[in-house]
Amino acid sequence: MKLAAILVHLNPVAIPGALLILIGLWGILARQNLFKIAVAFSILGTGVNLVILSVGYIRGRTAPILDGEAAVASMTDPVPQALVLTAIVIGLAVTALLLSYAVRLRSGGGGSSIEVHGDEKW
Amino acid sequence: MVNPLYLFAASLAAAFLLPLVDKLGRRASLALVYLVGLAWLAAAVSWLLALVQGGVAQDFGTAGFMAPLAIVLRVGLLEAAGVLAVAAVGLLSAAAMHASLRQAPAGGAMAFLMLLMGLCGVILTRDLFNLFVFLEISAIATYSLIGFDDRRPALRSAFKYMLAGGIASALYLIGVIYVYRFGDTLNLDLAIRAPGLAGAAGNAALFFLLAALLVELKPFPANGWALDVYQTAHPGLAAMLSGASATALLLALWKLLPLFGTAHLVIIAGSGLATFLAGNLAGARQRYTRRMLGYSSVAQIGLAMAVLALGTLFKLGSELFLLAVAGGFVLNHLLAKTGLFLLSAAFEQAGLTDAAGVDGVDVVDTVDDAAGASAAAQPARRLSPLALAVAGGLVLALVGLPPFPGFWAKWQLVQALADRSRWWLIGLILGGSLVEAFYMLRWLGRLVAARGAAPVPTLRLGAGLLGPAVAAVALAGLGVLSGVFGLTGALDPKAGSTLASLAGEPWLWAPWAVAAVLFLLDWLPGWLKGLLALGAVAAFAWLVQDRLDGLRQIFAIMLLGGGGLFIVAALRKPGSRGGLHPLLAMVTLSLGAVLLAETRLGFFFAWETMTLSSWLLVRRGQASRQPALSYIVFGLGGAFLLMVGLAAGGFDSAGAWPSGALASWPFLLALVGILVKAGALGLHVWLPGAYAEADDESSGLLSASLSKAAVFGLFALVLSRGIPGSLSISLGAIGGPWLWRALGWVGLATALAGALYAVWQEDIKKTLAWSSMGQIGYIILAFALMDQAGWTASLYLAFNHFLYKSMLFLAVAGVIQRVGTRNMYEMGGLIKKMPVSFLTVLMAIIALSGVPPLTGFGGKWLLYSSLIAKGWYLEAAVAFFASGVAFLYLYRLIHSIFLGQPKLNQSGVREAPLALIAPQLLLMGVLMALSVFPKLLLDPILEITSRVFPPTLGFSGDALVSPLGYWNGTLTMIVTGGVFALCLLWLVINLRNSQGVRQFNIVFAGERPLRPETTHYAWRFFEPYRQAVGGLVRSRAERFWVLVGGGVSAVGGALRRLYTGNGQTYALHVVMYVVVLYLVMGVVL
Amino acid sequence: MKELITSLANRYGVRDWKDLKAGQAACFVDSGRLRDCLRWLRDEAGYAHLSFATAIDQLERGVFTLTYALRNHERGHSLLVHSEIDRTRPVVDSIHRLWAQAWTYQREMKEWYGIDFPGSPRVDEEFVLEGWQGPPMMRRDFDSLAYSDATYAERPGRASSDPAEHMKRELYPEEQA
Amino acid sequence: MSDKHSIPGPLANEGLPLAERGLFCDAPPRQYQRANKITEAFWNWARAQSLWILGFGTGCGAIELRPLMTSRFDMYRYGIQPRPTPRQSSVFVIGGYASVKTLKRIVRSYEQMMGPKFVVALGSCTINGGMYWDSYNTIKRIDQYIPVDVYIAGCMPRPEALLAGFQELKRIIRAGRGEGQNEYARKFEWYKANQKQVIKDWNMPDYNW
Amino acid sequence: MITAILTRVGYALVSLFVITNYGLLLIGSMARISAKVQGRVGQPVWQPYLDIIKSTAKRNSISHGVMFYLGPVFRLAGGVGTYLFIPAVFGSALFRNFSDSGDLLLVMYFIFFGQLGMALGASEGGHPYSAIGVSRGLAQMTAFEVPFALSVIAVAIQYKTLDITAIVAAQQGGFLHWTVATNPVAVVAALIAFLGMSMHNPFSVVIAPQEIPIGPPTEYQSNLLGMLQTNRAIFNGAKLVLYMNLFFGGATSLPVMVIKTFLIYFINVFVGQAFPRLRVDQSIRFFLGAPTVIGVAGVIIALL
Repeated sequence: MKLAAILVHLNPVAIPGALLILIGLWGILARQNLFKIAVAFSILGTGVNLVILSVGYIRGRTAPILDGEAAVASMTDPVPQALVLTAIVIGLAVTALLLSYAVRLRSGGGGSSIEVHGDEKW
Repeated sequence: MVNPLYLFAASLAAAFLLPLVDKLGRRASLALVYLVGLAWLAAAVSWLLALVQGGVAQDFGTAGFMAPLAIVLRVGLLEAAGVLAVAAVGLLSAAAMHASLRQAPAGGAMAFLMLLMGLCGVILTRDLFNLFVFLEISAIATYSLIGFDDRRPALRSAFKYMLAGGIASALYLIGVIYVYRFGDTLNLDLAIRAPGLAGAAGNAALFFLLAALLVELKPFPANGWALDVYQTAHPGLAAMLSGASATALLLALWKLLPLFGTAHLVIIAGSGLATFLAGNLAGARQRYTRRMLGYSSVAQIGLAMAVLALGTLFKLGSELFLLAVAGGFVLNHLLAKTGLFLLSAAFEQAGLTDAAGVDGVDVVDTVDDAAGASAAAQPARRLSPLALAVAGGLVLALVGLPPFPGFWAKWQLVQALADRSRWWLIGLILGGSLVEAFYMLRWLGRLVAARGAAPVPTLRLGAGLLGPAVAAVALAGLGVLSGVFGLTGALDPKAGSTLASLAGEPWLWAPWAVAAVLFLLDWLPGWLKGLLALGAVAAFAWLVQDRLDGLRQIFAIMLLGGGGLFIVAALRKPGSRGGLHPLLAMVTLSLGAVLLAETRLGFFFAWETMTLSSWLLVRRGQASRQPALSYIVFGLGGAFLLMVGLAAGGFDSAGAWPSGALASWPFLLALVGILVKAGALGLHVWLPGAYAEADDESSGLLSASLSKAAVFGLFALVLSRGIPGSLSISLGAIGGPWLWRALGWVGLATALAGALYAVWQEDIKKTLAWSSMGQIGYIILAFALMDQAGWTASLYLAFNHFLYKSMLFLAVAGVIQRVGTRNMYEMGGLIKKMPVSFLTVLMAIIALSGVPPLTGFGGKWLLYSSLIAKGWYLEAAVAFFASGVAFLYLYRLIHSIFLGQPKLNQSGVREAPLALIAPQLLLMGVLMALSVFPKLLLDPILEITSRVFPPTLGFSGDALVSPLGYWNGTLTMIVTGGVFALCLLWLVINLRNSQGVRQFNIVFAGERPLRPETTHYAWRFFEPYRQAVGGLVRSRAERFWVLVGGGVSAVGGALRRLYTGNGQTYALHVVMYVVVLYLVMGVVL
Repeated sequence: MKELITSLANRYGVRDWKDLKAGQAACFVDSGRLRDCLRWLRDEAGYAHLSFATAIDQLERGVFTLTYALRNHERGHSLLVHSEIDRTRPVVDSIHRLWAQAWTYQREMKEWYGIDFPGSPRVDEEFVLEGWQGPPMMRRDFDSLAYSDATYAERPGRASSDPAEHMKRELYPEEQA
Repeated sequence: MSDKHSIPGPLANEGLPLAERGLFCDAPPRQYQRANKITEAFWNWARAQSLWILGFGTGCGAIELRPLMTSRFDMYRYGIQPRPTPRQSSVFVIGGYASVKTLKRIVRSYEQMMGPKFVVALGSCTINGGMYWDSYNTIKRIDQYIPVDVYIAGCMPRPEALLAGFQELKRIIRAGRGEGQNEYARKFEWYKANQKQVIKDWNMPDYNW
Repeated sequence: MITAILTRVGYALVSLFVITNYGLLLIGSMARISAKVQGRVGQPVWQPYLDIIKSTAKRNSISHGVMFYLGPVFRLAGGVGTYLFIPAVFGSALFRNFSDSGDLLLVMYFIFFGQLGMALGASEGGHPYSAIGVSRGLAQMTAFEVPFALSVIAVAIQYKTLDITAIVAAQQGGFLHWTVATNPVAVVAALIAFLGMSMHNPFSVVIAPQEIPIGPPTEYQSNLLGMLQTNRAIFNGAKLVLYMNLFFGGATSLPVMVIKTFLIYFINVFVGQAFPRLRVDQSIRFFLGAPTVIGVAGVIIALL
């Protein structure tokens, strides 16, 4: 009964977002393969984006497109969506760089495991 | 004002155009980069000018809208200064990276443009999400720049950086979206006023924002990636990161500060302080220059962060004050670190690896692998004087020595904290600073190649020196400005008056001015420089003479006169003797400045100047790397203690010691600070090495004059400014007698230990060094008596010590110069070759040992009379023992050097050069005059002391009368002279057919001596004595300090083990850091 | 003891074994095998201590007899190892590498008898004499009296008398008369 | 005293390597004037009453000196006492046979004493070689090498004989006949030649000041 | 003025003459007493005179250099000066000497004048034994000065002055006013220190005739030695007079002085005959041990 109420109040976009963030973090911290880490970053980024979207998401409202019919009052908040676009772009850039560096690191003879790339320390 | 949007547009346009322009050649595209950089610079300058001339901060909306509808950029004073800094550093870095940028693909230049623009954006924007965008732009640009020239280690570091940066940006995004959620705006100014952010949810949202920003600011321990980047990236880029990037981020933090509540501030302050301490501790163990600079960088940023938060938390002062202090730190760090990284870039271009090169640019691993390392590695190349000056300026600025901005900022900060009794904070900050000073000065000390040995080729740095030089000059200029106008003076002359400055004390700048001029003239021949230095000292003395009252006059003779003597002595060797004369003049004038200082800031400034210049002088010695290091570390440690004490009060009329506070611990700290310089037992470990390893004339200056500055410090500490006028040192307020009794015992222990150590030295200068320490001990003991007789004794002893220690060091300098060794057992029988030096030493040791009829006895008489009269009986007995021990080393000194068997290889030795003999003759004359007429010296001293205390000593005819006894120096001299003449006459009459014989004509148990070496009894001269009483002194102090050093080093070593080099570990650190911060915030809330 | 004698004989041709008294014996070895024999005695037979080494001038036979006194502390036994070398060619192997102190004895023998030990440290330096220029003075063909007469000034008037006769005269003058 | 200038100029010190010659004084010994008669008589009386023996036991006879210091013989009552350094001693007791090696030390120590100085030679060996008459290494009469004031015969002489000898020495001194120092200087070349004849490794200056 | 000066100089010379002869006779008689202890007859009492005349009458001498020359001069001047800075007989103008030059501290430090000069002169002799002797002497000196200083401090506490004349004046009025009666502990410390100061057995390692033939003066001879011998007499006298003044009530007339100093010196001889010699490190440890504790006790007693 109560559980159901809580479940109802949960934001259906934020929950998967949070889950994805956690999965992403786990991937970053626990996977040793450089490429898998890059993928984990993508997952993390996606999760964050979902969370952002969830803030603008309002139950029962329409997409924030001004096409003359829908009133502004019945729209979801457009700002987060705009932000997400930017975030996605940036995430893309980061992912691309990560991957390219991973490639260069591996092709340089170091292997794909992050553990072997730790000569600088202390 | 120029709309910054144009600049962003220009930057972007330039970046997009670059691939096209690149077709014209890389030179063109780089020109474009410089052009954009210059544009930013020009804009910043124009904004700054406009604002300083009374303009107000101006907001620029985008697309014709203002907030909340659009992103707003604000150009205020801080923003303008920030952009100026970023642009300037950017240009310098670009110049340093020029060669690399030319070779790498065009993307490098593009990335550089983006980095520049991103950082400026971070500074200018007032929109939280826009801030994220600019942060990411600069981050991505940095990632790609780290790897742009394909250094493999840099690639690794970049990857680690991306892991940490990625997590930080995720945090920021979450934070920003919830701030938007709860505050309904993304605009900073609106968010500050937004009520929705006040609650718990708002706090949490802000926390994410803050955490992300903090991670970008490289806090301990979530900063391993940053250190790797500093170490591996192109040094030019490292300069950009450490200087420009950190400045931009700090400004961003500053902007966001009003958003945060107490809990956030606590987090910032705590994190900053932890970073400062941990960074410095770990830095102390670094062997790679750039990693060391990285640690220092991290620590400095931490300090700036902490100051920002603390200022608000503890309400340390007005916003302007905070701005000044934090700004001072940031500016100092920005310029110094940029300069140093660029310098390391120049080293790299000159072909040095990071870890070794100029006399080992690498840093030794532990504090105490001293002698071996310095002796083993003769430098392959050495830095040109200019490069050295630049490096020195940068490091000194970083360490916070005068006259650089950091010095003033530190002073203001400590003052403010002391006013609010935040002593533990002062302790943390100064402790961390000391560690930083240790490793930075160690590094600097290594850059200075030992002189003397065969000439080594100079390292050509060429144009690479430009950037560091610009930074150094800027630092010096800003520092001097801050000094003259107060710290904020550089930013806003109108505000200058609110903060302490040296405006009223122009004389304190004399050492710097003279040193600067003389360094510029360092190409002149030595004798000319010597004369110039002498002239400078004389002029200084003449100009300031009427500012000196009685006490200061006496000290002026010792300090300035001593300086003059040793400058004359420096003429003893032909040749330019680069750097010696300016430094001698600087030390001498800084001693004068110590005397002249009227405010506490002035006193501390002069004190630090003295410490610094004498350190340079010590470092000029041949094997002085390790001794000089411990000299400066102890010197700075003492200075920091003094600073804390002065911050609490005392010294100047503005703040006499709070009543009853003489015994309270700030005063105690100041006292200990001065005792460090005096070399009191336990704090003396720097002393023998520094005195022994400096150039011979410098040692004399240190021992004879500089130690008197410490004595003066003692007097200055308890007397308020201007002895004749305000002699109202409220003696009632002097703390319990236990304090002075304890100080007396410290002095006594110093005297005894100094004498005992001196007995067992083989090195002539070490003997003298320990002897100095012992003599200062007596002076402290007499000072601690706190009555007229005691002070008279103290001043009399001080003056005498100046006399005979000068004589000894001058004579010994001549001996060492002629003989070429400092080991006494390698000398012998020099009396026939160097009769004048012998006479000097003879008179000096008679005076030093206190044997009548020479003037030294007066000191002993005064000391014992006053001790017994005061009722310090046990002290008197121990003092008697200690001065008996002095006979041992004095006899040994003169025997081993001048008497006994001459060595065969020293048959060609001549008398010391005139430059040494002349001052000796002068001093001998003074000594004789004072011996025959003790009144000459005692009258002025009595005049001073009887104004402070009720007089108990006085002259009756020629006899000095104390409550216990009397002493007639003149009659003593006459009787002694008469008796001596009588005995001599008897000898001459009765000695028949005297045959002068040679050194081997001795009775040798029926044999003949085989070699002078085996006949001269000098090695381990007092071995039985060591067997008997050696247990009294077993280097406990040394062991203690080695333990302390080892402990600090071990802590640093343990801390840096956190940085495993694994990117995932670093990422974990970041995550854990955020979690811990969150928990801490929960606790604070 | 038997085994020792046998193995010495077998290995180094040692002969003339004589038990002088309990705990002391003497034997003879050729000079060419002397050093090896001594080494074996030291390392294998337990005679680890060189008590002394000296020489005897056998003028009549034209040889120097070298004597090395070794001692086995474990068994409490001393052994005198004799060897002979030609007086006209007095050279023998040095044993200072077996016993470091042997150089002293060898220096002494060099000075007194003129026996050379090539390689022995400081063997040519003077030992007890200073500035001695005559022949090795312990050789029996060195005439001490002649040397003394030739070198040292004498007080005239010195006369010698037979001590027995002299004392008789002093104590019992009546018998003489 | 006659012919003051019999030995002119600095000594050659040829026994020393060149490098060492500067380490030793090269002045020759001189004959010293006596004071006027009364003063000299007074001084000689004092000299005779204060005989300081150089504590250098050159031979087996030195063992006979020891009982002199004991309470049985007590030489102190005659103003005689041992002194450890030649610089301060006035009497050199040659304690019996002198080997060449010892002779070198005797010469050196004798020359290092301040004048006037006296030599007491002990035992037959110092007189004519005694039982060492045929030794390859022992001199047979000491007065060939240094001047001797008093001989005490015997092998060995008893302490009583020594005391008698010292009394004799005192008489000689008081009579002004203890001029061994001047004698040595006068016949320096002769003494030196004798010394150098037996001391073959002469590695000291010709006169040890 | 001139006459006043001449009178004082004349008085000083007379005083000096007296102390010299007294010192010589003291040494001579003590040697004779020692001989009696050993069952000997011993040397004549006037033997020191003979020795000095003999040394002075030496026909030649050697010199190692200027400082070597000046060593004995320093030594003798030190002895004479020390004596002249002490008032020898209380209330006597003749034996007042130049005690108005300074107080007890001056005397204590002037003692070093001769020692230092002698050490330097001996050093120039170039003889290793000289330097060894000096090193031992100085090392021992630092140690025995401690109990001595403590007892002097006790005296200063008791009489609240360092002026020797005033100290003597305070002790007038019978045996019970002497320091030895009022503070015997301090006097014990001082007397032990005196043993070291006199370099008698068991503290004679400085001159150790067997090991380092008489130490510092090894190279000294002729009149140079004569001066050292003379100094020994004067210096001994000076120290004895000082002790007498500080601890034994001083002297109001010459005979009293003679008796008191004789008895003080006798303690020395007594101990010297009874004990063997200590090594230098042993004697240093000794002086810094029990005598120092006794000295501290003396100070405490004086404070009570």
